[in-house]
Amino acid sequence: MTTISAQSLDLTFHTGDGPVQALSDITLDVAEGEFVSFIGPSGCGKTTFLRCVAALETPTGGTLTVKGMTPDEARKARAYGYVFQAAGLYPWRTIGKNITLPLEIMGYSKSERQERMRRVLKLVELEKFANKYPWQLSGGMQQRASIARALSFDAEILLMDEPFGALDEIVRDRLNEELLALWKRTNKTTLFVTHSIPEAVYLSTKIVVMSPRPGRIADVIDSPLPRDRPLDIRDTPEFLAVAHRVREGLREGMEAA
Amino acid sequence: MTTISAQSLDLTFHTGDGPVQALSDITLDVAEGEFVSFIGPSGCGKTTFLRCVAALETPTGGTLTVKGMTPDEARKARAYGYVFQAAGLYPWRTIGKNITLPLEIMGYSKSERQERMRRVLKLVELEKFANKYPWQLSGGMQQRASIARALSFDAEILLMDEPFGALDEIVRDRLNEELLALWKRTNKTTLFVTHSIPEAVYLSTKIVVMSPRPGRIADVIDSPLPRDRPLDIRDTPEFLAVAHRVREGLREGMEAA
Amino acid sequence: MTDMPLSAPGAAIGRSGRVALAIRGLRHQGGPILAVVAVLLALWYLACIPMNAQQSVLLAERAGAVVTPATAAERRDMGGLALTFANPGPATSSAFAQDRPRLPAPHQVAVELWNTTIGQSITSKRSLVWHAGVTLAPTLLGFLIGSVLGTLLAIGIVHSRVMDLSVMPWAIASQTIPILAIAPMIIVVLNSIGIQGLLPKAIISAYLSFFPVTVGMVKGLRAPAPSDLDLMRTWNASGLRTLVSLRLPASLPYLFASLKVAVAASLVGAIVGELPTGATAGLGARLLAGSYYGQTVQIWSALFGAAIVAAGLVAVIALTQRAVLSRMGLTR
Amino acid sequence: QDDAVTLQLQWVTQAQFAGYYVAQEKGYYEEEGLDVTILPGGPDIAPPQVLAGGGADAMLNWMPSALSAREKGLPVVNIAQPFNSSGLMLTCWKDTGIEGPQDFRGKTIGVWFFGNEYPFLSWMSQEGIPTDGGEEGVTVLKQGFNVDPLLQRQADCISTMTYNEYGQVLDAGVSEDELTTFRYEDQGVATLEDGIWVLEENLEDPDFRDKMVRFVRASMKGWKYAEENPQEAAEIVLENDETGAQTEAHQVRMMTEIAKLTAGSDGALDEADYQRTVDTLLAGGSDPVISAAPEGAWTSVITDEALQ
Amino acid sequence: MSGVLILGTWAALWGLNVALAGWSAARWASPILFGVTLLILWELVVRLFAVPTVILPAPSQISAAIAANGPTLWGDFVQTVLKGALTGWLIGCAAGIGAALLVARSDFLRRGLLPVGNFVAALPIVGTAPILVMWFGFGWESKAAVVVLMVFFPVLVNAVAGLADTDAMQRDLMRTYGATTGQELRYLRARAALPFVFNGLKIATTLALIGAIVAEFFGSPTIGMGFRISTEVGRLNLPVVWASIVVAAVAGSFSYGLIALLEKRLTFWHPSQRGRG
Ligand SMILES: Nc1ncnc2c1ncn2[C@@H]1O[C@H](COP(=O)(O)OP(=O)(O)OP(=O)(O)O)[C@@H](O)[C@H]1O
Ligand SMILES: Nc1ncnc2c1ncn2[C@@H]1O[C@H](COP(=O)(O)OP(=O)(O)OP(=O)(O)O)[C@@H](O)[C@H]1O
Ligand SMILES: Cc1ncc(C[n+]2csc(CCO)c2C)c(N)n1
Ligand SMILES: [Mg+2]
Ligand SMILES: [Mg+2]
Repeated sequence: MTTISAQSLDLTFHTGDGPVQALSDITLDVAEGEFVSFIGPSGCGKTTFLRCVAALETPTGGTLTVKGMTPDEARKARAYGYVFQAAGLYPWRTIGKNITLPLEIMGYSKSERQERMRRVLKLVELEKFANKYPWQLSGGMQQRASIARALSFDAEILLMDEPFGALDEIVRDRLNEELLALWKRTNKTTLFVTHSIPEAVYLSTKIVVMSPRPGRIADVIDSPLPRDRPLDIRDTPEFLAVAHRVREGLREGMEAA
Repeated sequence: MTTISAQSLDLTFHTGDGPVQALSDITLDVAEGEFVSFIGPSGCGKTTFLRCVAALETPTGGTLTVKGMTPDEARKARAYGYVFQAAGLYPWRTIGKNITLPLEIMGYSKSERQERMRRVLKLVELEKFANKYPWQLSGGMQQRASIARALSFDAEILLMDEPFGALDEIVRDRLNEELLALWKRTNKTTLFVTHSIPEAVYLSTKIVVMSPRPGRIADVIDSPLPRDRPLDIRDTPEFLAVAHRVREGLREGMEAA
Repeated sequence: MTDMPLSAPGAAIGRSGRVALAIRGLRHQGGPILAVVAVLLALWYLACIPMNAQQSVLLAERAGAVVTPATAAERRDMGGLALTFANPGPATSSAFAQDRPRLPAPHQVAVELWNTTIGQSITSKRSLVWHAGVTLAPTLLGFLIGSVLGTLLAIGIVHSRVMDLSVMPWAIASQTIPILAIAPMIIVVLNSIGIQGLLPKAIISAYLSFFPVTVGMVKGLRAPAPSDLDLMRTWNASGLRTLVSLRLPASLPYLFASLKVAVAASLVGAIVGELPTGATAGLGARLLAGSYYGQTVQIWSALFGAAIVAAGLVAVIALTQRAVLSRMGLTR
Repeated sequence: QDDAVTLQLQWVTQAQFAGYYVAQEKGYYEEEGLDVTILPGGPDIAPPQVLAGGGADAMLNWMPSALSAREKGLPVVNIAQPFNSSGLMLTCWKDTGIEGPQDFRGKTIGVWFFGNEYPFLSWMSQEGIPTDGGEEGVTVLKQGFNVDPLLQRQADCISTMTYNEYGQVLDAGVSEDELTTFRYEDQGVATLEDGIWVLEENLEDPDFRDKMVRFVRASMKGWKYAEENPQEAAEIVLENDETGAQTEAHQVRMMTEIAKLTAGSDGALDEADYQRTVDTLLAGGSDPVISAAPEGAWTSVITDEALQ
Repeated sequence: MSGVLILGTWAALWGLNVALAGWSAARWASPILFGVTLLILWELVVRLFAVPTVILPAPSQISAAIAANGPTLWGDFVQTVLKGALTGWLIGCAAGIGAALLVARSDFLRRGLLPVGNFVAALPIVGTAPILVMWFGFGWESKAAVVVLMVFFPVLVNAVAGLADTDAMQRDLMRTYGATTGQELRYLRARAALPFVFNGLKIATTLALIGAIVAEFFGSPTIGMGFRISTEVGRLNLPVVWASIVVAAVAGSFSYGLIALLEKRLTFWHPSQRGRG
C-alpha cells in the first residue's frame, strides 16, 4: 500500500535575488512501513522534500499525497513525528517538559506523559537531564532530546532530518539499532535524511540518492538486505555492494551537476 | 614551543538543579602548529574545553595559558578563529556580509574583504550564494558558510567545533583535504572537535579521547602518520591501527563512566 | 510633462508593478477595516440613543411633549436605557442632532471634521489642519529628542552596570511624576532662562516618549543569543562594534514596537504641553476650548484629528519598519 | 530703556480681558512707549508662579488667591483694580428645591479650585456649613472647565461667572426660570476679581514704577473704550484668539456683562472693597484663606500717578 | 563658585557609586546612593541659588510636608492609585492582551481591528478625560476609564509584536504536531510573547499612574493626588505638591519593581534575563 506518493514534484523558492529551484521532477512512491533514506550533497533539497511531505512547504508543481490525503490533511490528522535538522527546543521548557509538549497537545493523560517521557529519555540516555533547560545541554544532547521528543508519541510517519549528525559513533550505533528495533516493532513509515552512506544502507529498505541544483533523484535503490540486521551486517558483501552503488550514484550526480 | 597549556583544569556549571561538572582535571599541552582533534561522547565537555581556550568560559580550577598569555589576553590579540557547533550566522546579513563582518571588525580594507570573501566562499563552494540570507540556505550550506567565515581572517589558532557534522561524505572529504592543505601551508595551531574517528585520525597530529561525566581525558594519541596525507592513507595499516586505538579509548571511557 | 526623460522600460514595469501591489495590499487590508468600521459605526449610532436620552427627553419636554417621568429631577437617577424605553419616541428622534450631545453621532463629528479641514483654508485659525500643524512640530522634535535620548540611555544601561543599577529606577520614577503637574513648572523654569516657543513643548513630549524607547531598547539590546555574542568576543570586537553589528540589528523588532508607542506618547506630550503654554493654538488648545465651552462635537472632531495624526505617525513608523526589515532580509 | 511689559492673564483669551487687547490693538500702549506682550492663561497656569519665575511683569488675579500667595511668601502687590464688582455666582437647578444658602446642606456643588475656591469656602464657613460631604454638609466637586456637571445633573449647583458660564447654561437650552442663582455680590461675600498685581521688590525700582503707571493708564483707556464699544471690543478679542473656537455672539455678550463689572472703576482700588474682601476671607473660620490681615498688599502710588 | 561646589559633589558621589558597583549589595545600594546624590544636589541648588519655594521647594521642605500631611496623602493614594489607577490598569491590560490574542487568532481581525484599535487608543488624554468625566462622573470610575484608554495601546502593540516573534522552526514544530491555533497560541506564541508583553505592562504601570492623576485635573471629588496637586499649585503650596509627586513616584517605582520581579520569574529563559543575577 502506498503511503506517500509524489508525482513530478517541483518547488522553486523566490528570493530577492532570483528564483532558486530546490526540487525538480521528483517522482517517488513510499509503501506503508518502508524505511526510506535520503542521501545527497548539501543543498540538494532533502530537507525541502521532507518539509513538503509535512505540509510545511507547498510544492509549486506536481502532486503529493500522504495516505491518500493532502499533506495538510495528514498533518492535521497528526500523522507526523518530525526531527528537525536543528534541535529546536523551546527555551522556556525543561527537557522533560519539551518532550511532554506534543503529548500534551495530543491529549495524553498526565501519567502517560510522564511515563513516555521517562522511556524516551532513557532511550537517548538523558534520564538525568529531564529538569535541565536546553541551553544547559551540549549540542549533541539537545539533538538527542529532540529525537526523544519525536519518538514520544505514536506518529504514523516519522520524518528525521539528519538526526544523528551531531552524535559520536558509539551513541550513533546504539541509536541506529534502537531506531531499527522501534521501526520493526511499530512498522512506522520512516523518511530519514543522512550524510552517512553506511547509516543509510544499514537502516533503509529503500535509499534515495539525490543530486543537486536543481534537486533531482539520481537513483532509487531497493535494499536486498533482510529486515533483521545485526550491526555486523555492515561487513557483508551485500551491504558493501549497496554502499558502493550509493557512492557511485552520489558521485555521478555531483559530476552531472 | 607550547602554544596552549592546560594544567588540571576543572569547570563546574551551577544550575538551578545542582552543579554539573563539565571538565575535570584536564592536563594537556599543545605545541605550536599542532592539529589536535577532540573526540568523545556527546556531553563530555569538548565544547566546554574549546570555550575555555577562547576565554568564553572561565575554568573553576587549574590553569590555562595560551601563547604564554591568559586566554582573555590571547582573545584580545585576536588569536582565534572559531567555528561554533551551530552555524550562528546573523540573519540580517547576507552570507557574503556575514563573512566580511570579522574582517570589517579587524579593519581589513574593502577590496581585501571582498577578495577574501570570494576566496573562502569558493573554498566551501558557495560562490553563488553570497547574496542570499542564511535562512535561504540549507543546514549544510549554513555550516559551510560559518567555516568560511572562520577561515577568512588570519587567526593564529583555529577552534573548530564539529564543523563538518552536517556535510555529506564527498564535500566532507574535500573540505578535509582543503583544511589539511591550509594547515600545512599556514601552520596554524588547530583544535578540532569531531565525532568521526577516520576524520580525527586523518587530520590530526594528536588525538585527545575524552570520556564523560565528568569530562576527563581518557587517552592522548600522538599520530605516527606523516604530514603529507593523501586521502587513501586511510587504508594503510598505520591508519587503521590508530583508528582502532581511538575506538578502544572511546569504548573504555564509556564503560568506566 | 512632454519632455520627461524616457525611463527604462523595466523601471516603468517596476513602478506599475508596485502600484498594483499597493492596490492589492489595500484591497487585502481594506475589506476587514471597512467591516470592522461598519460594525463600530452601527454600535456608535445605537449607543447615541441611550447616551443622549436625558437631553432628548428634556428637549421634548421643553417642546411641550408629555414625557415620563415628568420632572428632570426624577429622571436624573434613571439610566439612559431605562429612559429610552420609557420614552422611545423622543429618545430616538433627537438623539443624533443635539447641540451638546453626551455622545455626538458619527455624522456630526464627520461634518465638523469636514468643515474644519476641507471647509477652511489651512492658514485659518479655524482650520484643524493648521492646528494639527502647530502640534506636529513639537511632536516631531520631541519624538526625535525622546527616541535618541531613550536609545542612548538604553545603551548606557546595557553597557554599564552602574547605570543599570542607579539610573533605571530613577528613569522609572521620572515617569510616575504626572507630567501635567510639572509641565507648568518646566515651562516657568525654561521661561525664566529665556527658552520659549517650540522647545518647552518638545521637551515635555520628549519626556513622555523617551521611556518606552528605553524600556524596549534595554530588552532589545539584550536580546541577542549568547552564542551570537560569543562570536563577537572571539573576534575581540569592541563594545561599539558589537553594538552596531549585533545588538542594534537584533533589537529592531523591539525598537519599532517602542517607537510606535513613543510617537503616540510624543503627540500626547505636545498636546499636554500646549496647556501650560497658554493653549493658544494647536490640537490641545482646540480640545481645551471645546471642553471649556462644552462643545462636544468640537472636542470629538479635535480628538479624531489628533488620533488621525497619531495613526498617521504610527503608520509612517510601520512603513519604515517594513522597509528596514525587508532591506535587512528579516521579513519572511 | 526697557519698555517691555509682559502681562499674564488668568484664563484663555476672551472678552474678560478685552481692555488689554483693546489697548494693544488701538495703540494705547504704543502711545505710552510700551511694548506689551499678553500671555493667555489656562487651566494649568498659576499666574503667581509665572510672576515668581520671572515669566511676567504683571499678572491678573483674584484677590483671595493673590493674598494667599502673599502669605505663602510671594510678596505680590495690587497696583490697580479695573473690576470693582464680582461676577462670581452659584447656579442651581430650581427643581432641587434650593432657595437659600442653608438648603445647600446635603447637596452637591461644583467649585473651581486652583486658588479660586476661597470665596466659596469663606462663604460656607460663614454660613456654618461643612464642606466635606454628608447629610449636613455640602459635597464639593472640583469643577472642570465647563457647565456639563450641571447639565448632566452630576451637581445640583455649579460655579458660574455672570459673563461666561451662566450664558453657556442658557445657551444649552435651559431657561432662566429653571434655575436659581446666588451672586456672591448679593450674598455679601463678594471678593475682588481680576486686579493687576506685581512683585513688591520690583516696585522699588522707579523705572518699573514708571512703566506700570503708563501700563495702567493705557490699560484703563482700553477698558473704557471696550465698555463703550462692546461689539468692536469683542471683534478685537476674536482676532487675538488663536484657537479659533470662540464665537462672536458669545464674546459680545461676555463683553456686555464684563462692562457691568468694570463700570465706574477708574482703576484705583477702593479701600472699602479691599477691606470687605479681607474681612470675608478672615471670617472663614476653620479653613482660613489668610490667617491675618495683610500689610502692604496694595498700593495706590501707580494709580495715583496714572490718574493725574 | 556654587557651580563648582555642585559639580564637585556630583563627581564625588558618582565616583563612590562606580566604586560600589562591584560590591554585592550594589543592587539596592546603588540606586539609593544615586537618589541621595540627586537629593543633595537638589538641596544645594535650591539653597545656593535661592530658588523661590513657589518655583521649586527643597527636599527638606518636601519631607517636612510629607510628615505633616500623612493622612491626607494616604487618602489621596487610596483614591487615585488603588481605586483609579489599579482598576484601570487591570482592565486596560486585560483588554490589550485580549485584543492582541483575538488579533493573533484571526487574520481578518488583525487586519481590521488592529488599525482601528491603534486609532482609538491614540486619542490624547486631554480630550478623552473631559468626555469620560462627563460619562462616568467625578469619582474614580472616570479615572479608571481614562487609564484603560491610556494603557490599552502600549500593551496591545507590544503583545502583538510579541505574539509574532517566534522563529520559523518553533512554528513548524507546532504545525507538525497538528496543533490547533489555540494550542499554538498557548504553548508557543503566548510564551514567546512574554518578554514583549512585560515591556507593555511596564510602560502601562507608569502610564496608569499618570493617567489617573492627570484625569483628576479635569474634574474630581475633593480627594485624590491629581486634585491635590492641581489645587495646591493654585495655592502655591509647592511642598505639598511635591509631597504628592513623591508618593506617586514611590508608588510607581514600587509597582514597576513588582512587574519586573514577575518578569524575571516568568521569562528567565530569555537571553536578556539569563545570567543576570
Ligand atoms: N551553560 C551551561 N549550564 C549548565 N550546564 C552546561 C552548560 N553548558 C554545558 N553544560 C553541561 O556541560 C557538559 C559538557 O557540555 P559540552 O557542551 O562541553 O559537551 P560536548 O562534549 O561539546 O558535547 P556534544 O558533542 O554533544 O556537543 C554537559 O553535561 C552539559 O550539560
Ligand atoms: N526559505 C528558502 N528560501 C530560498 N531558498 C531556500 C529556502 N530554503 C531552502 N532553499 C534553497 O533550496 C535548496 C535546497 O535546500 P534544502 O534545505 O532542502 O537542502 P538539503 O538537501 O536539506 O541540504 P543540507 O544537507 O545541507 O541540509 C538550497 O539551495 C537552498 O538554498
Ligand atoms: C483651573 C481653573 N479653574 C477656575 C479658574 C477661575 N477662573 C478665573 S477667570 C475664569 C474665567 C471664567 O470665565 C475662571 C473660571 C481658573 N483660573 N483656573
Ligand atoms: Mg537539510
Ligand atoms: Mg559540543
